[in-house]
This record gives sequence, C-alpha cells and structure tokens, in this order.
Amino acid sequence: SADVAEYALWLGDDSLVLAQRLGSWISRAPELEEDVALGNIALDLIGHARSLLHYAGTASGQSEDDLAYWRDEPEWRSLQIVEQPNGDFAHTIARQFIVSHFLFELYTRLRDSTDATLAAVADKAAKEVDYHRDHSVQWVLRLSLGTDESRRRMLVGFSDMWPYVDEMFRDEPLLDRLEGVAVRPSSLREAFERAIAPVFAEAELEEPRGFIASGGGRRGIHSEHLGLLLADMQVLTRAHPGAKW
Amino acid sequence: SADVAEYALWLGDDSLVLAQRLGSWISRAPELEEDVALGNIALDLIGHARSLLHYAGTASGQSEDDLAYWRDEPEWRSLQIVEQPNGDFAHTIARQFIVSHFLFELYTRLRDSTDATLAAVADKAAKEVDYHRDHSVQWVLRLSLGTDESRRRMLVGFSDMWPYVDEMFRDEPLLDRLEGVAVRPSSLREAFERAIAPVFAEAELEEPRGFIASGGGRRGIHSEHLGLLLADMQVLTRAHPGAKW
Amino acid sequence: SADEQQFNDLIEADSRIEPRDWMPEDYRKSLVRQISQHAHSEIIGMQPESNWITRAPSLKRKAILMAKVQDEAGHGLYLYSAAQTLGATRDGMTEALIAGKARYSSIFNYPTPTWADMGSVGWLVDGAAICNQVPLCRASYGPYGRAMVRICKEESFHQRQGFEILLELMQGTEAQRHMAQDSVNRWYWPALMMFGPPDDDSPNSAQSMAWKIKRFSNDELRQRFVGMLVPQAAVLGITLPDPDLKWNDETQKYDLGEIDWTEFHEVLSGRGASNAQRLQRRRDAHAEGAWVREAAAAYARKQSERSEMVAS
Amino acid sequence: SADEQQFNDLIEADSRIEPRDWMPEDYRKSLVRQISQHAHSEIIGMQPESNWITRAPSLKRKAILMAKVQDEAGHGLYLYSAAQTLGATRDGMTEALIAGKARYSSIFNYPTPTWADMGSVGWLVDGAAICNQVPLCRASYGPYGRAMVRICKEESFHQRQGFEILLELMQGTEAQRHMAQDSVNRWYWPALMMFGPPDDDSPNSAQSMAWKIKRFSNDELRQRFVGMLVPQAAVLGITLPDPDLKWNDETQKYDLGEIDWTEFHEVLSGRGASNAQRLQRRRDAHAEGAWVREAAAAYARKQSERSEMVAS
Repeated sequence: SADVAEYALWLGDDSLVLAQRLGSWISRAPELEEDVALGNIALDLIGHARSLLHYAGTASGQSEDDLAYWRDEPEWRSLQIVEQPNGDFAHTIARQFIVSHFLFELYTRLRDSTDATLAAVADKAAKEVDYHRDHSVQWVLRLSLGTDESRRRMLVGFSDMWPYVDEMFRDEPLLDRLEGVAVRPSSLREAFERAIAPVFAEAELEEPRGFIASGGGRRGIHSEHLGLLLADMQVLTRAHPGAKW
Repeated sequence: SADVAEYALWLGDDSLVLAQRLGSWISRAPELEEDVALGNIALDLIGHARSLLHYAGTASGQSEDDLAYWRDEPEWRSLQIVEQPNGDFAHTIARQFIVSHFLFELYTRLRDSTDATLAAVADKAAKEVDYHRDHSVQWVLRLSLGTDESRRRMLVGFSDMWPYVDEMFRDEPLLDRLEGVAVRPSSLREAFERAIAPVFAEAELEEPRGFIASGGGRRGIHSEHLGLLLADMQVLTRAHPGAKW
Repeated sequence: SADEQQFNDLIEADSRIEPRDWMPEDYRKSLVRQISQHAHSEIIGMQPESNWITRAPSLKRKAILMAKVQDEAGHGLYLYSAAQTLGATRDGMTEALIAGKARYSSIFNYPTPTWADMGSVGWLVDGAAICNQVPLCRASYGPYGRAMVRICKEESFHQRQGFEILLELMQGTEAQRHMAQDSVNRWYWPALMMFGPPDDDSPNSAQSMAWKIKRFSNDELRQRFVGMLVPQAAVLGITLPDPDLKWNDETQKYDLGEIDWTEFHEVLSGRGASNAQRLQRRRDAHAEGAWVREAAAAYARKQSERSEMVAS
Repeated sequence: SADEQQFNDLIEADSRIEPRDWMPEDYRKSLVRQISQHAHSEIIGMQPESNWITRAPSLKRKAILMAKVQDEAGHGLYLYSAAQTLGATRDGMTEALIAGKARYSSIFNYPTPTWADMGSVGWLVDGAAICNQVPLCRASYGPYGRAMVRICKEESFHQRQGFEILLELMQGTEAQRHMAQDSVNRWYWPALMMFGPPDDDSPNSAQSMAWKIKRFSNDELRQRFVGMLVPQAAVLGITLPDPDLKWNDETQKYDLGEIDWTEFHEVLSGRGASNAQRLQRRRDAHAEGAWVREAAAAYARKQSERSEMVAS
C-alpha cells in the first residue's frame, strides 16, 4: 500500500543518506583499517537502502534509482541526523553511534512486522547494524579515553549531533495507519537509552544537553546540508535523463 | 570573432571559478574583516567574469548565464589553479597571491589590446586586481612572519599551489591568431617573478620546487576539483531549464 | 546629580548622547545588550543566505547575494564598533556569542531550503528589520544612531532585492511560483514574530522607550510592517498565509490571525530548526581562524617592535 | 655459503622463500621496494576512483564502486603485511610515501574527469595490473605470492566490472558512447606504459627474473595485454586509439604504434596531471587522522596497563 511504501521510503532514505556521507570517507580515513570498516558499513547501508527503495517504488512503479536520483530535497524523508556533515572523525563516530543504536532497536523490532518484506529486510539489517553498533562503541571508548585532544573532540562531536536525537524518536501520523507493520519510534527510546548508558558510563560521558532541533525530516523538512549532498549525488544521473548505467 | 570570443572565455572562466571559490569563504572567514575583504575580491572577479562572458557569448548568441550554467566540465577553459580547493586560509592566500599577480600583469598589458572591449575590461580590472594583489601580499607577510604555526601553513599552502603556476604562463596555439589582441602569457613570467621576488624576500620564503602539474585547462583538461565545483554551482539553474531568475 | 540632569536634558531635547558623556549604568548596559545582540544577528544572519551563494541561479543574482551577505559582515563591524564605544570588547562579545550566552535574532534559526528563501529573507526579514530599525536611526546614543543610518540605507536596498527575487519567481514557471509561495508561507509568521511579544507581555520595552533607545511599541511596529506588506503582496500576486488578515475600518488597523507564540518561545529557547547549526558553524569558523588571528597579532607586534627599534 | 646454496636451490626448485629463511640482502631490498611500491599504488589508486563514489549514477554502481575502492584499501593492508615480514615498518613505508620518497604506479597520476573513467580504470588499468600480477602469484617469496593470489582474484573481478561499465555506456546514448570512447582514448596509452620501458631499457628486470620475483619481460606482458584487449574492444565496439595497431603474422605478435616515453618520464618525474593532488590528499588524510591514531594507541596502552594491573 502507499502507506507501507511511504514507510519503506523513510527507512530507505535514512540508510542512503548516511551511506552517502560515509562514502566520502573512503580514501580519506585516519587509517587504512577505517577505510575498510567505514566502507563496509556504507555498503551494508546501501544494501538496506536498495531493498527498501525498491520495495517503496513497487507501489508506484518507480525503480530504486528513480527514487534515489530524481527526487528533490523536499521529497526526501530521511531524519536530519543522517544528513549532518562528516565533520572530523569524532563527529562521524558520534553520528554513527547514535544512528546504529537507533537502527538496531528499530530493525530488531521490525523483524516482527506483519509485512513480510519489511520483516525480511529487518532481519538481515539487524545483524549488520549490530556490527556497526559495535564498531562505533569501540571508537567512542578509544576517543573518549584516549588522549585529551581526542576526548575534547568526542565531546564536541556528541554535542553537535545530539540536537538531532530527539527527532528520531518522534511518532508521525502515518504510524497510526501502520499498526503491526511499522515500529513506533517513540517506543524505542527506552531501549536506546538503556543500550547507550553503559557505553557512556565506561567512556565517562554524559548525554549532552542544549539545543534540540525541531526536525521534520519525515515531512521533507531538512537542514541546510541535504541540498548540497543531493546536488553532488544526483548531478551525473540528472545530466543524462533516461540513460542506463 | 570566434577566436576573440574564445580568449574572452578563458579569462572569464578564470575569474568566475576563482570567485566561486572565494564566495565559499563568506560567513566562514577567520575574522569579519576578511569576510568583507574576500567578498570584495569575489565581487570584483564576478564583475570581470560577467563582462568577459557576456562578450564571449555575443559571437554565438549566448548569454553570460548560458555560458556559466550550461557548459559541462570539459567545456570550461579556466586555469587549473583557480579551481584548487580553498584548503585552509593559507592555501587561499597562496592561490590569491599567485593569481592576483598573474592577472595584474595580464590586465596591465591587455589595456593595450587592439580589441576595444577587452582593453576596457582590462583597464577596470587592472586597478581592482592591484588591490587584490596588495591584500594577498599583506597576508603572505603576516602568515609567513607571524607564528611558527602560520609560517608552517603558509609554506604548505605555497607548496600545494605552486604545481599549478607553470600552466598560467604557457602559450596556446590560439594566441598565434590573436596577435595584438591577446597577451602571450609566456611574456608575463618575468614581470611576475620580478613582482613577487621582494615579497618572498621580505617573507623569507623561496619559490617551492617539486611537482609541476601538466595542466591543460585552456583545452578543457581539469583537475578532479572542477566537476564538484560545477555540480554545486549549476544545480539550481539546471533543475529549471528556461527559467529566468 | 548634575550629570544625571544633563543626561536627562539631552534625552528630553532629542539630542544625542556621545561616548564621553555621562550615562546611567543601566542605559549603558541596555545599549550594549541591544547593540551587541544586533551585531550578532548580522553575523549569524549571514549564514542562511551564504547557503545559496555558491548555487545562485544567475551571475547577477550571485553578485547581488554576495554583496548582501558581505554588507551584513560590514554591519556587524559597525555595530561592534558602536558597542566598543560603550566599553564592550569585541573578543568578549564574540566569546559570548560562541558560548551561546548572547542572543541574536531568532529568525536566523530558520533554514533556507530553497532559492526563494533569498527572496523571503529580503522581503520579509529585512522588511521587518527595517521597520524595527528605522526609528533607531534617531536612537539617543550617537554612535548607534549613526551606525543605524548607514545600515538602514543598505537594508532597504536589500529588501527591494528580495522583493525582486520573488517578483521574478512569481512571473516565472509554475515551479518557480510554487517555490515563492511556499517560501513566503514559511517566513511570514516568523517575520511577524521579529517584533517581539505583544506589548502587554514585553518587559524591557518601557524603559527603552523612555530612554529613546526604542521609539515604537512592538505591536505598533508589527502593524506598520503588515501595512507595508499587503500592497506589495498584491503586486507580487502572492498570498500572505493568514486567512484572518484584513483591514478593520473601526480600529484603523489590520486584524491579524493568532501568532503562535509557543513556536517563538521554542525557537528562543534553543528548540528551533537551526539553532545548533548556526552556533556550530560560527564556533567552527572562529576556531579554524584562530591561528590566522594569532599570526596577524604576532606580526603586528613584531612590526611595531621593529619600528620602535628603528626609532630609538 | 650453505645458506646461499639453500636459497638458490629453493629458487631453482620453484619453491617458496619464507620469512624465516635466509635470503640475500639484495633480494630482501628488492622485494621490499617492489611490495611497498605495490602497496602504495593500491593506496593512491583509491583516489581516482573515490572521486566518483558520491556521484555514481545508480545505486548498484555506487555499491560496486565503493566495494572496489574498499578492496584496494584491503590490498594495501595485505601488501604492507607482506612487506612487514621482510622487516619494513608500516610507519616507515607511510612516511616514505607521504614525503614523496617512495614510488607508486604512475598511472594514478592521471585524473578521472568522467564517469567513463571508472570503466577505463577497471578495464585497462586493472587489466594491465592483472597481466603484471598474475605471474607474481608464483613469486618466490611466499607471503608476497600468497597476497597476490588473493589480490588477483579480486582484480579480475574489478576488471570485469570496468568492462561492464564501458559496455553499458557503449550500448547507451550518444553522449554515453562518446564519454566511453573519450575515456579509452585517454587511458589506453598510459595503461600500455604500466608495463614499464621496453626490455632493452629496463635496468632492474634481469635480476628480478633470475630471482623469480618477476617472470616475464615488460614487452612480453605488454603483448599479452594487447592480445587480451583487442577482442574485448571489438565486443565493446570501442576503438583502441592506435592506428598502427595490427596483428603481424610473421612475428606472431601485435605491431604497436610508438609509445610516447617522454610523457611516461614526465609523469614519473612529477610533472603529470595529478601527482601533486595525489600526495597532498594522502598527506592531508594522514595528518588529519593523526589525533585518531594517537587516541587509539593511548587507549590500547591504558587498556593493557589495566589488564596487567588486574593480572598482578
């Protein structure tokens, strides 16, 4: 149905935008091992995005690429956190830590969806995101407890990303129409907090307080970063309408 | 004639690409005074670009915006140095120092062009570029002689930009057909070296040695940076073919 | 005291207070707060527009937009200078801004997702700013008043440019018209909020008006603004997104729909769309520029030492 | 000596030399030079392709390209490990690369201005690399030979992907076909140069062949490569940009046009299109990552101190 398609689009957009961000690290990472690791995570996310966008497009006869390359910014449904710039490595790790923990809870629950396709995607994704979670936890510990400089940067990274945490857990009206199919993000917050608490404790961190962005990604409202990300991502495809690659 | 148009395009593209780079600094400069100063330089350059692209387009019935927004990367004729990334402030200053000194010699000589339009543009531009030159000289001195850190960065900035100096002074075959109209860049190198020598002496710098990029901007061969610059610059205009703004 | 009497007389006579004149400490504080807040607004206000400099859809628009954002940097500089005549330091003001302790106009915590926002920011945001600021050209404190004269001249130019951007869009393709209307829908209410809370809920206003720092109430200025917009919207062919907006012959004022002050207070308290982004960007630019400022200072120090050596 | 005799016997018998075996110092040096140069080529070789990751024209191509560039990072890691078994340190090799003292394959000093270059790099550059590398799977030094087995398997996969990119373009629009042909025109000659100077002008080859580090001459490999390309170019419908290229029945080889060795030497000596950019980018990534590596090292140190404390 159109509602399920819309929901698949939400999740697909999250993965694709985050994968696009992570893809920029490849060949620029702090060490070769991280070129590989961030590349792996990006590849997993592209995989999820392709499955979800493919599924989202079936309702309207659009391909995954129609959705990825031919939608303008207000038609994107991704959360604002995934479009936040890479910043330094600490920003990227903070974003990845937050999103991976969110997605893990989400996909774990979505495995029970009454929609068989979503359940299958979720089953595969939950396992992969569990690894992403682990990767970011290791780095949060290393950076927080490594040197003074790395700790300072990790704190800034979390404080710059935290304003976008709230939006992840907001329920949109669409969810009322998808009982049993979708997962209510509000219902994930407790598990999320429970999962990150021991990491923050070990890393001697506290959840940042301060700004809370008003969000709205699910309704096509984005921070000023998404437009530039799309300009880059879509430029070649749009220069050749109708071409195959 | 088509040859004059091509020459105007060369110079117009240099100014526009450099202005585009400088425009990215506005609201991000190290101090407010530099937001203003770099903005001024960018504005002057856009002014030159508009005059030159307008003139370049008259031969073929294209507007300045047709040329700025609807040409693909291989059709751009700018020197590779102007598309080099802003890097840190020292990189931007190194690039600006080099290009302003080059343009000053060029426009000073181009005032004697037998082509009245080019001569008029050059007359105005030479005065403005003289100010740009001065601005960059002041910063080269400050950064080279300021702190150890700033000196280190200034050295890196020059060494990263110097590979693109050689291309500026290469004569292309077109110039054989524009005797009296255009200025042979090879004829400017001596004056360029003479002008920068005292600054380098005062700043206790030497011309970097090392790589020399093979260049080719005048033939549409660019470094990997121009494509991304154009993706951003042209995205909105290309999304609305035929629209006026 | 005699000082106080002279100060009051000058205010009474609509004369200017100058930096060397005696002034009450609260007057000084109030001015520093207002001027630095205004300066910060110019600085932060560069961001939503600089967002489109690299993507401006024609070279003419690119040049105009660059010039505009650059003007804002210039306004920031005049205003910091005016605040400095009252004993504030630029470093102190900058640090307060970056630390999130100083206010700036909440309007800049809204994002500019489309090019049409360059029109709306000019037409609505600068328009509202002008209504707020024109009376400030007669502000009792000399350096502030004079800075405002220059600023207002440029702002009204900016407003016209914003209007022209929207006009061009409204005369363009359907996509362009839609872009313009959507943008005005997003900016209209926040622009009305720029005049601050209704008069009966505005704590600082009374004293500021007595001191002739402020000369009209929030609601008076808001009315003046809407009065200016209505005919211009008609020219544009754009709809102001307030179904309740209409002229009231009895009160000789516009009736306005209810303003969502909850949103205003949310944004003010750090829960707007872009608060975090704005401060982050300012902090990063400042931090990344630190080595440049240090180099300039070190160089100036060395130069003056050298000229002293030569002189001695 | 007995060691030397054993070494020579192993080489003679086509057996592997392993890290703990005795080996002549020149053999070790020659291998370190070749393996680290190969590793550096993988690392620098990520750049021309990473240039298109964010802009890849379909999600499928984006995924394939990401995986490919990531494979190259992986190859760099295996090869650094192999060099480490010979006593080279990773820091030392990295520093040499960044300081511009270590070589990497000159081919990566060419830029990738168009998407079609993702095809050409795969088809031509990886193709040439495979011709060079397949014999290395039998290289006498065990860790190198084994690394090459794994690398070659992946490279041949990459080459097929490059071919597919070009095939898709050649079956596409006129603009796409033009993009593909233009790209092959730019990459064909540099790819031929990857086999190095002609045999009569190649100083290091003889010893390397005697040691069975290298097993075919430059010209032999170049012939093998062209022999592979010609039928594939026919399938693609693409023209190899050498008008003199043709099969010679007498010599049973392809006659090739003159290779511009001046260009080869120019690029080799730092005067190519992208030498400066490649090293700058590697230096910057390394420098910007320094604090991360330091943090990881500090954390590991603290952890091991802690576990020692617990253990004692």
